[in-house]
Amino acid sequence: MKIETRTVGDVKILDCSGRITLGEGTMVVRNTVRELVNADNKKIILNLAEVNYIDSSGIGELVSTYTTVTNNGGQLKLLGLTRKIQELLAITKLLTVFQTYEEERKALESF
Amino acid sequence: MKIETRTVGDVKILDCSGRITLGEGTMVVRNTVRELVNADNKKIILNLAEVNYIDSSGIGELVSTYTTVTNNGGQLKLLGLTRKIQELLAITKLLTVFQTYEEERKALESF
Amino acid sequence: MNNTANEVEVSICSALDNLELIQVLTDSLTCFMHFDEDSAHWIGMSVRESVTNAIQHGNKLDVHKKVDVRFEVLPDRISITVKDQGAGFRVDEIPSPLDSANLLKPSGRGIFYIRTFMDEAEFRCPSEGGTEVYMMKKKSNQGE
Amino acid sequence: MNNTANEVEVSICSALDNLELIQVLTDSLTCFMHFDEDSAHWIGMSVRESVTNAIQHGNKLDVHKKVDVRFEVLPDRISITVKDQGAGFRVDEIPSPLDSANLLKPSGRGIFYIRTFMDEAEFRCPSEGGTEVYMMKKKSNQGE
Ligand SMILES: Nc1ncnc2c1ncn2[C@@H]1O[C@H](COP(=O)(O)OP(=O)(O)O)[C@@H](O)[C@H]1O
Ligand SMILES: Nc1ncnc2c1ncn2[C@@H]1O[C@H](COP(=O)(O)OP(=O)(O)O)[C@@H](O)[C@H]1O
Repeated sequence: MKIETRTVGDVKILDCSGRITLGEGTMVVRNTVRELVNADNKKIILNLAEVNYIDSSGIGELVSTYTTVTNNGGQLKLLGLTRKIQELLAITKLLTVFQTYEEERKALESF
Repeated sequence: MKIETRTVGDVKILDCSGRITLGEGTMVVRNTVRELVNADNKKIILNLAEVNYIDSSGIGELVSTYTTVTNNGGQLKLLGLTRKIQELLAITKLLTVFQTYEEERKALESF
Repeated sequence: MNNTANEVEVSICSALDNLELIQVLTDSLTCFMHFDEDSAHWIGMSVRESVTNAIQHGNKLDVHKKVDVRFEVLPDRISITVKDQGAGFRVDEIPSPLDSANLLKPSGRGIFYIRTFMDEAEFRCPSEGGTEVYMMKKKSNQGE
Repeated sequence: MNNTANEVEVSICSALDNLELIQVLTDSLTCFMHFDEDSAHWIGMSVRESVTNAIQHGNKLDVHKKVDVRFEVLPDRISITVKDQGAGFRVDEIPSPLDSANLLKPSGRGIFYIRTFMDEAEFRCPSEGGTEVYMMKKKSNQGE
């Protein structure tokens, strides 16, 4: 699991790739987001287009991330959901919780 | 396992690719060579460069092929041995039996 | 049991690293069986979820406790049984992750996913102790 | 047996198609164990040779007879046992493929290859019948 962070204006885009599964994968997401929130970033986009595997802990980690960012008065957007992540979110009624985008431009404009 | 047969002058070059293992793989070699020998071809090159897996039955099939061709008054040459095939032939003292070549040109000139 | 079935039994110690071993074995079985890519993915994930539960909740990461995974490979289906040496649990007491009170909880979705993606899923507490999860997935007829 | 070893037991019926199942399982184990590519290849081939023998010479392609393959995954080595339900044989009576009289025979090299590529190889006829082949390969220290 790897995350590269980009800055576009006052938005942080986290390009995630690999697996978000229990252990290493979920930890990388948690630590990266926590750091950004601690530095008082309010606008965060998680780009999941290159995440080829996620388990229930990974989905849980997306939820935790959402809570962390929101509790700090920020906004979290999900970008580039794969078909499988989309399905996992849909069947656990989480698509209604997250704001999701297919295009980076649209995600950026949404803040 | 796949074999494509090319003709260069009076020489038949058999470009083998895939696996030569018990069953399908060895059968393809056997049938292809038998057909050529029945049509009285005397000069045959087996190009093994793209053979990524061979088992003891595959090595045995190379020996049978050698016998079939030789008994018909023909000559069989091996081309492009992978490191693994080379090792399998070496430890069963078969490198002394076969004439082997790294370059197609040299194999062709050897007849 | 079918006389011409192939069986694979795996016994691992309860370390999360071994999830990768289970994953590669499951993937090689579904590949050998020519499951379509989606089904293979969901089977792999369901097995991973149940083995994760067995290691974490069942055996509580005690490396001296074993998780036993048994795959039965049949022409038209795969069935998988995951057993641990934990205290067992009652699946009907597990809260639904779809309840609005649970929607934003960071955990509690594994069993729900298993039930969604497998054709059959049963959670048993055998008399000898531990938890036994049984899962089954049929091959679809597409492209067969 | 080591208490923290991982074990994989596979039981297949005696059809040559199942060689692919054994091959993918072996490959996924050696990959999980991070064997170097050459060692992984030779382990896979040795297992394939012994399972081929078990199916062909042992069980004589009778699909109702089983071949049992047991992998023991240890931190520094893998050991594999292959059992069939055949008549057994005496390995010391098997002719050497290196004898000049046998050099051009189309078969008879499998056991020789197994012995060459594995660190240990034993061929036993247990009292309950059949043949049991035990093989072991250590991980080299390179790149560890
Ligand atoms: N093998 C098991 N042994 C004991 N308890 C289990 C086992 N599997 C699941 N559970 C219980 O069921 C709950 C729900 O499991 P699950 O849906 O997989 O979500 P999560 O693992 O994220 O909590 C667990 O929190 C645990 O209390
Ligand atoms: N599992 C087995 N059961 C009975 N006989 C066996 C078994 N394995 C090997 N053999 C005997 O040993 C001989 C040599 O085996 P091997 O070296 O693998 O070469 P091949 O299989 O090509 O004959 C076989 O031909 C067979 O007679």
